[in-house]
Amino acid sequence: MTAELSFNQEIANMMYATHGNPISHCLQCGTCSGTCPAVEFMDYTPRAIIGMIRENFKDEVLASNTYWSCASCYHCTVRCPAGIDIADMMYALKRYSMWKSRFKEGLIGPDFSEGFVKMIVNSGKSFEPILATTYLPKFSAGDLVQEALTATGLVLKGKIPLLPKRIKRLKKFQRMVKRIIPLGELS
Amino acid sequence: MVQVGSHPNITLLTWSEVTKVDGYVGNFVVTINKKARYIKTEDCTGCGICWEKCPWKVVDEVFEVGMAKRKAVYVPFPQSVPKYPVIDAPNCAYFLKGTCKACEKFCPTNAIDFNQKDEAISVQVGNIILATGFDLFDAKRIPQYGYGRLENVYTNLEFERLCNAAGPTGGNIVLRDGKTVPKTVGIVHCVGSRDQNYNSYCSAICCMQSLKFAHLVHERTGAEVYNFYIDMRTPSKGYEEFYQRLLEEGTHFVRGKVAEISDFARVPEEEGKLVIQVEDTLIGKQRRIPVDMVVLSAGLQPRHDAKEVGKMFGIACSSDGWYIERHPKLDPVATMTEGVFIAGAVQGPKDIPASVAQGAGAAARVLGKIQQKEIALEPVRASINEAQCSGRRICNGLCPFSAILFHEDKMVSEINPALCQGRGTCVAACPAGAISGTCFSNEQIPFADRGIAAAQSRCKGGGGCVVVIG
Amino acid sequence: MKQYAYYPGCSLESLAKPYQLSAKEVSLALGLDLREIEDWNCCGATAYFPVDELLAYTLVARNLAIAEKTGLTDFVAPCSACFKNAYYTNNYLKKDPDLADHINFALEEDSLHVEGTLKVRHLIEVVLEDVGLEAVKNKVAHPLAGLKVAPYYGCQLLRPRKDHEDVENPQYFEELLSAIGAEPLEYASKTRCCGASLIITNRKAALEMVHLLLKEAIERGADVIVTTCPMCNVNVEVYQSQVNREFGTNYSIPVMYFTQLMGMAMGIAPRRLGIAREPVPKAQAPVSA
Amino acid sequence: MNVQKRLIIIDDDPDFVGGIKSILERAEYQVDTAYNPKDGFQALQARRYDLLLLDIMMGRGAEGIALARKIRKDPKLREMPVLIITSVREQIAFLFPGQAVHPNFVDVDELVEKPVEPKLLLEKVSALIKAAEEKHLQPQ
Repeated sequence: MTAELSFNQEIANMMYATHGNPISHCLQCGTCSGTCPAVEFMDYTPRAIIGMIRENFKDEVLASNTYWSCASCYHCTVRCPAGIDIADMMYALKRYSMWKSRFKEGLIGPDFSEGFVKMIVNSGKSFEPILATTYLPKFSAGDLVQEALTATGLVLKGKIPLLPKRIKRLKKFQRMVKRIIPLGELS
Repeated sequence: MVQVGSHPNITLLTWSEVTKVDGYVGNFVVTINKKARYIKTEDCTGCGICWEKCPWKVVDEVFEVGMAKRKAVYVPFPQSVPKYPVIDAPNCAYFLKGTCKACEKFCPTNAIDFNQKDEAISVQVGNIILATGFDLFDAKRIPQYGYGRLENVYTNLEFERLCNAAGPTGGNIVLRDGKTVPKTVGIVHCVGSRDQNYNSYCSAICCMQSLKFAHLVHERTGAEVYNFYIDMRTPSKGYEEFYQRLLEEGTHFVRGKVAEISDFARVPEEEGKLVIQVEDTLIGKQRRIPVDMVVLSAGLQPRHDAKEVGKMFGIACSSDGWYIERHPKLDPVATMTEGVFIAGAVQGPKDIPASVAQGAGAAARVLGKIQQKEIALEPVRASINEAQCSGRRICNGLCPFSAILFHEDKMVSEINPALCQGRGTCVAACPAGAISGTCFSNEQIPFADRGIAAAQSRCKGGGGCVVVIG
Repeated sequence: MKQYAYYPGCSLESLAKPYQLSAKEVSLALGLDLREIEDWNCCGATAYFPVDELLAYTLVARNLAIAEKTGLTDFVAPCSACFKNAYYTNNYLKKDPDLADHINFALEEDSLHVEGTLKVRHLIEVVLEDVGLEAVKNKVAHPLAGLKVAPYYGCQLLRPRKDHEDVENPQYFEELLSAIGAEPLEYASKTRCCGASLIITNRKAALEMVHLLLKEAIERGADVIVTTCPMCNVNVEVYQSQVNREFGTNYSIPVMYFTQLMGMAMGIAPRRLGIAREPVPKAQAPVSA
Repeated sequence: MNVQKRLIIIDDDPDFVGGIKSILERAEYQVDTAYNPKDGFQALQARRYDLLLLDIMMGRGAEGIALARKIRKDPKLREMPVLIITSVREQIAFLFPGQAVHPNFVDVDELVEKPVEPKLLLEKVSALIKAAEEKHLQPQ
């Protein structure tokens, strides 16, 4: 019986704290996908993803770029007639795929999230310019030039300071993080 | 309706409101406020000269949904029964400024009476049927559909007037400018229905209504019609066949709940159009469909005052606000209050045939009761032992059917068995233990428990059983 | 002067410096005392939740705890993403004692404790609710008459709250703009996402989203797009040239923070509002402050 | 004859749960399962278990730790031995690369990392149950 735990239930278990298992209430009406501003860049629409989760198409869901293309704008969430927090479900899928290292090849999203978290754990603050340049290798040549031009322009305009900031009580902050994620020796 | 108006055994009170209901089945006393009509109905012939001559025009927000005007003296719609008009005092020149009286001057039978006052009457009746209908969902509550903001977005009621030969456009389906015939029309189903953000139930009539609209648009304008639906629900006789006909007529059926309607064009084809953004769930793609006109099939909802009215008649509303029937399957016409029946959309969303059927059912139930001359009540009733009653009146306010009355002289409460429905709240609440329920006395309950246990031990869980105790 | 625990967020220290400057100037002029909380950290934005939501809440909770320590009652964020994270974490902490307990265990490392008692608010809400439109009107020295403004709410200022007034067609930004004499335009895209969180991870999608926002604002005749969030502002402003390259357009429209526009109307010198540091010049703005 | 020992696994990974459940059942243990911390805690309150096998990364994040802390504070559950079986290091390895799961994040009895050898698993389980029983007997 245990091995038959459906993908639907697995995702519900990721969302148990805030939402229980709302995916089951989906009417497949497509309000989410009709609303989504990023839908044309997704392999499957959000509605289709919900349908696929319910019908246990785990491999196909995980291999799609849909959940990593979600912009977290929550427009689907507020409109959903079945009360499903679809944006939150996308986060659950992202976590699932990160923890299991199962996501579509060539996506920037997982690396970006990794880098973002690492940066915060290391400094307590986020700093966009560093992030952007970190992912430059993943951009195509054209994008790269454009991004570099924009960044240089911003530095020249005085918008970006050249050095990132750090919080003062960084050591304590990091020990705080380690109480949540039990990795690394406690210093 | 005309027959009803002229039947000798039917007294029709329009422009009237029930303010109080006392008594019980066979013996209700209903107090009614007959609002001043300013027309002597005994003299009025309904000739219509008054509203022809009245110089004051008022936007008709009710029957014409704001799309046309009526006079300050008017009948709500041409076929209304009875035929007498009413003067709309807040909009009448005489009541506002003290002059005019055009209607009075022209009335051939001197039926106008500006001095009429509201009149409270009370009637004694044996049974009551409530058929107060529904309210339309306010489409403005869904701002992303643009109703009230985007000109050519219509509600179903507005479109209904647009199609009507006696309506503001004489039955021509045109845009708000009054002349342009739309080339494409989008009809949006489930507006405010099947949606936890608004009403979570299905409004039952919108699918067929939307199909009818699509058919009328085809027939009168030849326009392309897009119907946007979640599920197509055509469960009654002949309805599926109508759906088939629409499919043959070439209506586009897009399966998907409309996300938003916008007047902003992204591409040249969208210029000057309303753009319906939706996922076509059968294709799995977001589509933007430019149309000239949008019709929103707004759902049904309980009357805004259903709760207060229900309270007056001793009946309860479900969580959605519809009146609760005695039993959803076995007794969908009666209510928990003996002698009060419901018919039509007060009970829940339903279409015309179903409302007519229920109305006939309710009438038959009342006739049956009249015929019987006496009524059989459910045996489960509460009664008060006068000797034990301490007269503290704790039970008095608890009864939802107002079945408990108090004798000031004897300082004891008494239960009217005709009103009591055996709910037992009072039995549990009485600190003196003076109230007992028939069949539920302390002595009887252990036996009943044993009976249930025995029944359970034999039960194979097949369902469909009814266990009757007592 | 009412004091507020002010949480600027990372962007206001780098890309959105003009927001920081103008927010401080305008608040001061309106009688709002924004006290920046000490040693705050990043709130996790949108990129943290995919890794560990619990950790994301902890990050936000640290800021809330620092703010609670000041004894002030209101936590104010000018960034919509920070606001949304703080608002929800605060609610979760109140609703879920186990979560609060676990997070407080972690916060002990920094001698902090969080209760979830603060009122979390966005800066524009504070301006509207605590100052009020009348008081704003009274402060206006140079009404921005004739300035056509596209009011851009963005996403996380409004959503996913459902209990809030009108999430689909809010009007308060328009009312604020009218109060400073500007002319708010009907802007259908006003609550559409700008795609800021995708600009690095899914550039094409984000540029398309920016493209549509710009297209509507310009076609409706806007002189300027006004924002309430550093992410939106930077995204819509900075990527205009890339949108032009991608879509063959020729868009050039200034993008300003609502605080900058208010500051101009109130007669504060542009330099002090961080104006003229933007990549897209404000030359079109017909204001002679 | 020994009374059969009853264990509970709280882990969100159905494949892993399925695997160790069958190993444990073959070793004559009675095994219950829960796939999220909430259901898990409810199960723990509903009946007595001789051992808990607990995962770390569940739901919103490292919720196993929150649960372990909650159990250690509960006077009724405090005595129950807990075996943490986790792949947290792999799941978010990038955060502190190369570093171990730090052992004293919460007072638990034992921690092993996935994938776990069946033999080792059974050894740890029986040792923990035995130790708990001895500890329980000592004060009397």
